[in-house]
Amino acid sequence: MSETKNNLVTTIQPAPMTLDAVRQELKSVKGKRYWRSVDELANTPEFQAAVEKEFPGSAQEWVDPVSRRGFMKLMGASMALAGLAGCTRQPDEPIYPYIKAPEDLILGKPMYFATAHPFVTGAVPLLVKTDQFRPIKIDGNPEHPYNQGSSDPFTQATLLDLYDPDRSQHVTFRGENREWAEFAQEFRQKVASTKDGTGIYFLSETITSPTLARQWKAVQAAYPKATLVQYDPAIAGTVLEAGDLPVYELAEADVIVSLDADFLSGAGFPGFHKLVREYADRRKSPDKLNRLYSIESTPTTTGLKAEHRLGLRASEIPAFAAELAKAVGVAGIEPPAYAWTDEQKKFLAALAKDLKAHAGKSVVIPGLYQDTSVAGLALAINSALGNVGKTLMVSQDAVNPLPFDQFAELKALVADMNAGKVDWLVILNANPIYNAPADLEFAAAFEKAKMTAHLGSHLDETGQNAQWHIPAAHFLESWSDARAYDGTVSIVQPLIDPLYGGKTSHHILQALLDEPGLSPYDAVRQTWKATSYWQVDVKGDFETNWRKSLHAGWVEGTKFVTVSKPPTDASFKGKVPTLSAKDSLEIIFRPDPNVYDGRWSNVGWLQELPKPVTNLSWDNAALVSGATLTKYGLEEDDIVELTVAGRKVNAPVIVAPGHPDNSVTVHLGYGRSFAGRVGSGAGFNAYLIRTSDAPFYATGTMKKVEGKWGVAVTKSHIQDHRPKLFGGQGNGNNSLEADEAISERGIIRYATLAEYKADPGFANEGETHTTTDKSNSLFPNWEYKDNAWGMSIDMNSCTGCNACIVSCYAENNIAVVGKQQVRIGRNMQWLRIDTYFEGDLAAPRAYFQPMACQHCENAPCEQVCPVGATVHTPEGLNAMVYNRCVGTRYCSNNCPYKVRRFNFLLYSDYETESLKLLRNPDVSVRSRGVMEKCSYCVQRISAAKIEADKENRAVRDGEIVTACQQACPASAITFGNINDKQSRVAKLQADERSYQVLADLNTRPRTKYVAAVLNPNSELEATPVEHAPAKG
Amino acid sequence: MATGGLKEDEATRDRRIDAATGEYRVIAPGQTFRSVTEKITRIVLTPDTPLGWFALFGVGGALATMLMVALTWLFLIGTGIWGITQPAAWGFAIINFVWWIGIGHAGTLISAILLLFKQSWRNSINRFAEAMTIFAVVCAGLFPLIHLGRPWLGYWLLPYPSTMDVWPQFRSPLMWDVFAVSTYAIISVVFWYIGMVPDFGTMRDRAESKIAQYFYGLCSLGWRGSVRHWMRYETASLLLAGLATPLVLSVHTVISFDFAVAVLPGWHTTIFPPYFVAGAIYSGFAMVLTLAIPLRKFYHLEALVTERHIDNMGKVMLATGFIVAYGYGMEIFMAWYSASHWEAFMMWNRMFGPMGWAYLVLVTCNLAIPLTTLWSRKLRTSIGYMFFISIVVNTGMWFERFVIVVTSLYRDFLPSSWGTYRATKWDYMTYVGTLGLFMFLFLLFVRFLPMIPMSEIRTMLPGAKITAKTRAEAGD
Amino acid sequence: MPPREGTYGLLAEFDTPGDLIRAARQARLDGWRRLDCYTPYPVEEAAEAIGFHRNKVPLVTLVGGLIGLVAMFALETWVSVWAFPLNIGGRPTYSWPAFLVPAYEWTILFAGLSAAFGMLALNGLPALYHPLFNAPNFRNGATTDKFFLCLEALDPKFDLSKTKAYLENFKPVSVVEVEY
Amino acid sequence: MAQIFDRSSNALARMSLVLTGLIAIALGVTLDQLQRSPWVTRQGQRPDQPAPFSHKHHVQGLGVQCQYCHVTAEKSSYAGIPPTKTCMNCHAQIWTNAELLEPVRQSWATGESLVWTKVHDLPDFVYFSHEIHVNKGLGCANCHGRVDQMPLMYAQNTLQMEWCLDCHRNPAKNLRPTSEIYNNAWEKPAEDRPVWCAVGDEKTGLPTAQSVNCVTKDPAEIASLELPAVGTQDVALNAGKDVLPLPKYEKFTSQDELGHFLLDHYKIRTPKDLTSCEVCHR
Repeated sequence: MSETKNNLVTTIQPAPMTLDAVRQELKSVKGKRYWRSVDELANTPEFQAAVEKEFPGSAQEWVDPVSRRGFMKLMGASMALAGLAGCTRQPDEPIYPYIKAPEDLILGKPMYFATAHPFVTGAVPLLVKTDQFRPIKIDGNPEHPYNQGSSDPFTQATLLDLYDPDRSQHVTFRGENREWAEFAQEFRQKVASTKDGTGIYFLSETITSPTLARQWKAVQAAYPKATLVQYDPAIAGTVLEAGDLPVYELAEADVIVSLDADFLSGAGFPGFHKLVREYADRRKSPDKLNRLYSIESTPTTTGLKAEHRLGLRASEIPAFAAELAKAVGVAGIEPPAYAWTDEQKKFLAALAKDLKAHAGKSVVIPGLYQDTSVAGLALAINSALGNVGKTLMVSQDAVNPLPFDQFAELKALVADMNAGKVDWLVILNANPIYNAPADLEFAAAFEKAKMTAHLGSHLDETGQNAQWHIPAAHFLESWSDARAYDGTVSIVQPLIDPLYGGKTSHHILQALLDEPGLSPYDAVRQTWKATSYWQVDVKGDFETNWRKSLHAGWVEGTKFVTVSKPPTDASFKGKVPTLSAKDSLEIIFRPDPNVYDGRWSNVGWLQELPKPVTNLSWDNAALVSGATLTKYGLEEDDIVELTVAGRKVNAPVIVAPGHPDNSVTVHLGYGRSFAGRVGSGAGFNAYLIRTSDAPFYATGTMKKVEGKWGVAVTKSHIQDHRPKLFGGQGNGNNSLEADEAISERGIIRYATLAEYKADPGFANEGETHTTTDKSNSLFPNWEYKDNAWGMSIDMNSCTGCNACIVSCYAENNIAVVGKQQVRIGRNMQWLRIDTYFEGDLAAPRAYFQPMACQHCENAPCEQVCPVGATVHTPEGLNAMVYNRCVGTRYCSNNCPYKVRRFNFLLYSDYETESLKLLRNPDVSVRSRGVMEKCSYCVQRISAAKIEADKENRAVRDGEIVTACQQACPASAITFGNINDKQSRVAKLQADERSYQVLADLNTRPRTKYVAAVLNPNSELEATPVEHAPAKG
Repeated sequence: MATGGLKEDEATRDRRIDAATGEYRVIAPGQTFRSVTEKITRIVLTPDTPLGWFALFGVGGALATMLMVALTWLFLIGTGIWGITQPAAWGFAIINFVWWIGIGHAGTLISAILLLFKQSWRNSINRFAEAMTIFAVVCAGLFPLIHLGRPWLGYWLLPYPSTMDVWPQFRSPLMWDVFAVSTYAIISVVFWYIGMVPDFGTMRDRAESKIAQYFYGLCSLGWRGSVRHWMRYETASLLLAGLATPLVLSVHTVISFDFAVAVLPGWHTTIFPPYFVAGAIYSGFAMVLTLAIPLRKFYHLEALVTERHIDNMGKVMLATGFIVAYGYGMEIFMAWYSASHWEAFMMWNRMFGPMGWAYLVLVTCNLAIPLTTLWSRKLRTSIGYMFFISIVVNTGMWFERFVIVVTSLYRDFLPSSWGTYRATKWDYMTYVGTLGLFMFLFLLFVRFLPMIPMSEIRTMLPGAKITAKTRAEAGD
Repeated sequence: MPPREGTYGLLAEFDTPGDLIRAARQARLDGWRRLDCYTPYPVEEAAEAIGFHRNKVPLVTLVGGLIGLVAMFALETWVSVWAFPLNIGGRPTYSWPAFLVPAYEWTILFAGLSAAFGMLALNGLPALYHPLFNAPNFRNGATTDKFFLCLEALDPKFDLSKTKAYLENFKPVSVVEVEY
Repeated sequence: MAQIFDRSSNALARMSLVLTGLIAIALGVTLDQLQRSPWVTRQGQRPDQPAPFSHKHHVQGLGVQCQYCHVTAEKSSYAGIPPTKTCMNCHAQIWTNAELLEPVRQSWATGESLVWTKVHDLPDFVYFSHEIHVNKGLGCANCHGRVDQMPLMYAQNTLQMEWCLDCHRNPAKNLRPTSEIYNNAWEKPAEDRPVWCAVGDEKTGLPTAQSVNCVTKDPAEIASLELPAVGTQDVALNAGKDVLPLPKYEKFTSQDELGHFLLDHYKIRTPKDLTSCEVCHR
């Protein structure tokens, strides 16, 4: 049963090797062992290098997570064929009992621990599920005031990051294995010898840990001349680096205006979890709808959810904000003169009017990646409208305990390196050689540092060049502390021993202090023992509080103090930047919605996850509007050369519906060369053209170069060229899918508030809004007496943030298949977010529809399975029995919702040791040739039923929570027993807005969708004016 | 040789046309029991095999080997080596399966249905038509097994008392396939073999070499031509024919259920059974021609397989071709008449969607070319043209299955899950491989078994006529 | 059992079916019962001539067919209703329309097999060895282009010399004695 | 033109036809038996174990309770294999230098697990839960057999799906009072071996064990013994009834009656629920 720790570690021989060497390696070993060794070798960078050398280009084959396991498939198949020999006789299985069983461990029962995911935009409090002390599922801490149990794609995926087999595993000095002690020793002596710390530099990721900040202050006290630089490419230059952010209270806001603020699509925006929750709460019932305006420079789910969306080029937004400020009567604003189009003027006027009408009940949210003036303007507008203290609070403290001007500091550091002043450069979990602004030429300067050390989870671009490398511990392996967006402090406690003996920044800084050996655990306790410290007031006995904090997951009374009174004068001090020429090409830099700044490049779940809006996976791309595509004579998937200030990079180009013209969005975090087997070589490196003076948008040029890139886009948006006769628009402006889904097939059903008031039953009326009629069947309806599981999904709340999908990955052991497989449509996600772009693709509104198995009562898939591998349970689940499946794929063909996923090849990785620790023990790992699909998390249902049966009671409503439901920050998903009329799901399904997709097929889905109700501003309701036609 | 049939001089033409009917004679005049027997047995019993046979046999063998390679890789790596994906989870495998099964049908039709209708002209072609059926079924039968994700568990489709206590699920059309196809295979083989028993007797008695005598002796089961045996034999053949007829109709009907029973627009139609059966016979006769024309030339069997046969098969194709055309027409009509958006969109997508070209090919090959030209007797009896047509129709019918399987799948109900389908080299290798396997088996057949039923030919010879005198005596 | 010794019968060879039929009919009229004709293809008239009219093959076939039908339908029903009843997409456990198809196929399968093997059994095949094959001219003709009448020694009227003479009346190509 | 085949060939030919048929049948039967044979199921086999642990000695001989080693049987899907510590609890005192126990002391010293070989090994796609079975009245012996009589551990049953289903289709034939779960020697009630059960507290939310209490001695006698022996037996009984009202005990003399009684009161799900695929496969 229990794996012993030491046999997890697959060691990497550092010596360079040739294929001959490999052959030698393999000559000795035979049989299963042979394949295993091949796989181990194939993972080693040396081997990949060797392959690259001897067969250039074919290395990708080895790196590709799927084809790399070609050998494994051979093995798997041949063993399977052995099964042909008639009997399926199992080999002997060993049992490894404990020597001493841990006190509180009940094998087979999960345990939950509270901790937090320290993230630059604010920590995410967590409750982590462990099996035999292996973290196997991460979810938000349900009791925590900030996120109330919700999470996000990043947080969910940090689990796979922990078990990433490519994490660095040894302290090395110039490639030789060393011990941590040696480093600590040498480092401490060196620093001590400098007396005042001259020439000692630290380059760290943004410090969020109060303890770390305290330790740094101590170091500074000891060595005044030592320098700390913080750099986070996604934070540097934003208002966040200073850390003082307003706290928005969307619960109170009837009108929300986003000035390029993408606060609905991911944890990249500070306070995401809170903001989405409060936004979504107001969307749940039509009588308290809020209204969202979005002015944005690149299409995001926030904009596409908005009632009214205005696409502007990034440089226009400050000016527009200024116009808005002026229009709502902020004093002392002189907006730069600009030729706004009629549409834009109309929008501005209506918006201003609406804002004034909702003074005190509205809020304007500035974008993180906009010119700082926008933040100023937004604050000015908010205070002018008297929103401060009502819909937003101004906090005195910062999430970031050590505010910095990161670019300036980084520049200074580079200058010092070039000047040869740097004796020791210690890099703490940062990767500047990869992601420092191109204009700083960091790599070159790095060479000039006399001694360099790198603390990092991977031997990444920086680690490759640093002399010392220390493997960093994952936050699930280490003690620390962090503050959530609202300031609440969470103690980060380890859930597993460091897999590879990783260290943390705490260790490094502590090594310079009086008690160098002091463990982070003690360091953190010291911080919070000192009750005076950080104005935190911990009453009573420390130990009790400490244990309480660990158990609850946060420290009482550490919430930020927020001031509700408006700033004395609301006028705007800053200066609005001048706009770039209308026809110039703007290039917008944004952290990637999936891999952020590149730190999660090697997390397969995130790489394969289709990005919101574009549904692009495994790559980043140059996103443009259809018109721009036409203007530059391009086609999708063409390769373009982007140039900014003489720096060039090649990128694939794809259309993002609703993207402003003459503007390109590129996402950071791709084009890694040393990310690992998954991330290396995916996408292109946008940092190569990103400079410190224009970090978020710059003007540049774009030109076509030869060849196609081969992007993997999981959903098409074909332009609808059908003539009227066939129900099309004729002009190719719309998306064929959306025209079909919305107007013809009733898959998406919605109404405006007015329409809803006029006709509350709209969702189930009309020709295309078909409903199920239980009486229209030839054979008797099946009775479901006891439990009848069902799901309800609120289309008005879902913001398409993808958290549910990643959560599903973790809960259900879903395999990652690799880019080539995704390209031909074989991705395995059980749950997908269908995105339909309504109206003109140049200015669409989008509908996000989470689509998983509908658990139809008249399931078409079941009837056609020749072996009964998919059947209905007495509780109405559409059960998929993997071990009975022979793989005819007929069920998939006959599934109208196309939610079934087939293991065309051996996708599951049975070999990599660290991934074995990741698996959820309650879900079978599916092998080759087997169909799979959403099971409504049947393993959770069974667990709950067993608990209930033991106590002779019925399963309580809310006792079963599906993985997607648990992760959803908008709580758009509800699961439960629809036979229990009191259950939340039953009530929702009874709602007249609830409808079934494709009801006319009489499949009787158990999943129902609550139709969206929009709250548009009557003055803007007319559809947007025609845009330059997109290319067909 | 496009007009080879026409170039011959009138004299010989006239002799082959029966003055009475104005039709081509079924058998060229001047044949006796012995001459026929000699002609047919010689092909098999000759010690020296023609080089051409070896050449073709080599080709067939090579392709069959390629098939083995493709299958080995398939079993090792998985169905993922094919182009199938989501949403088009069925591809070449199923297309080929339906195509091959369809081809088989002509054989049974000729041997069974035409026998019931006392179409004596069938006698000279039914033996190799049946052989074709069997080998086609062999190729077809391959696909349902190999297209499984876990082929080594294929036996789970058979009802047997397993330790899991679970049984097949009989509501699934795939289960129906299992029984339909296996029955079809078995009955065809039995029918074929029974038909050969008397001829094996002849072979036994004509063979010189001891091995040949033993071999054919065993196969003949000691047939000695007793009239009592003949009478039971006749009854059995008629019964088998009577059974094979509903069987052949049911088999392709069941195959069509694979689609018709599903919910997909483009599959879910009641027209499928008749139009699949017709299509099957259509392509089947095409295949018979593809085989008969080279055969009669190669083995100089013009006397036994005459223009009359070619002509009649042309007529059958014309008829079935029109049933198929009706099927297409009805699909389009229904797309409009049903007022179902699903149907309408499917039809639009089928014709004008990204894969419209496939629909074009099938209309051209199945309707445009054959149905316009097969009216002309001149063309029907032109050997070259009929060979060309046979190829065209086989192609067309393959594309019909492609259109049905793929274009219905790749864009169905939820637009969000639309995808596409592109076959891989492994798909093509497998398909071409089965062609090779078919060729391989068929060549073995013509070399070692009597490819024309002698006993049945004999009944059509003048020598078999009972004199009026005898009848008169029979009277009293 | 020890192999039979002596004469199996007398075999008259004819060139045309007509002659054979005439001879056969006459022989039957003259009271011969143990006689048989051998032809290279089915000659109904000859069968009638020796008074062979009906045979049991159809009956066998019918029985076989019925067995197949019942067996399969029963199996399906038992499996889906009693052995392991499951809710398959909300369909009734007893989905008889679906069950008809395999039952139908098995009807044909069993009927066909019984027809074929029934026929062989009734014909007493396989009989690789048969006395007739001893006749020098039999195998050369019987399966090619000659027509034979055989009067068997088991017939009470049989007498080697008399019968030989009797057969000569029909002007056969030849009359030979067939040993066991 | 002589005979090709010898006289005997007819007999041979027919014989061989018959034989083919027989062989086909025989083959089928063999395969059917093979898949159920111990060679496949490992039923009754005693794999080599690091130490020749005898359940017989410990359970029957020393009266060690099942739960002493298999701690989590009631709380978890996994019954639990005892850690080396459990062995050492006693064997630190007794048999301290027995040859047989060397591996155990080794493990204790080195901290390396004792590597046992699984005897009851279900496929990885089967999710079996000890807790629900143990809590719902299925004894250890129902599946594991008379472990108390096994010197070396072996699988009493095939553990094949048909075996599981056999009980899931009719649990009544195997149910026993929860008080008897760990009693390996428990035997089904019979005329000479009756069982008395009384319905306990049945309001929901309480563990199954409390819903029924069963005894193997006649409760009436128990009660009567507690009374002073005055008058005749029945008087005593009547008196007893007045003095302390007994809970209403029902008498069971057959497993079938008892089984169905427990089925109702333990609220065991219907065979339809219990034979549904998702119960064991996820």
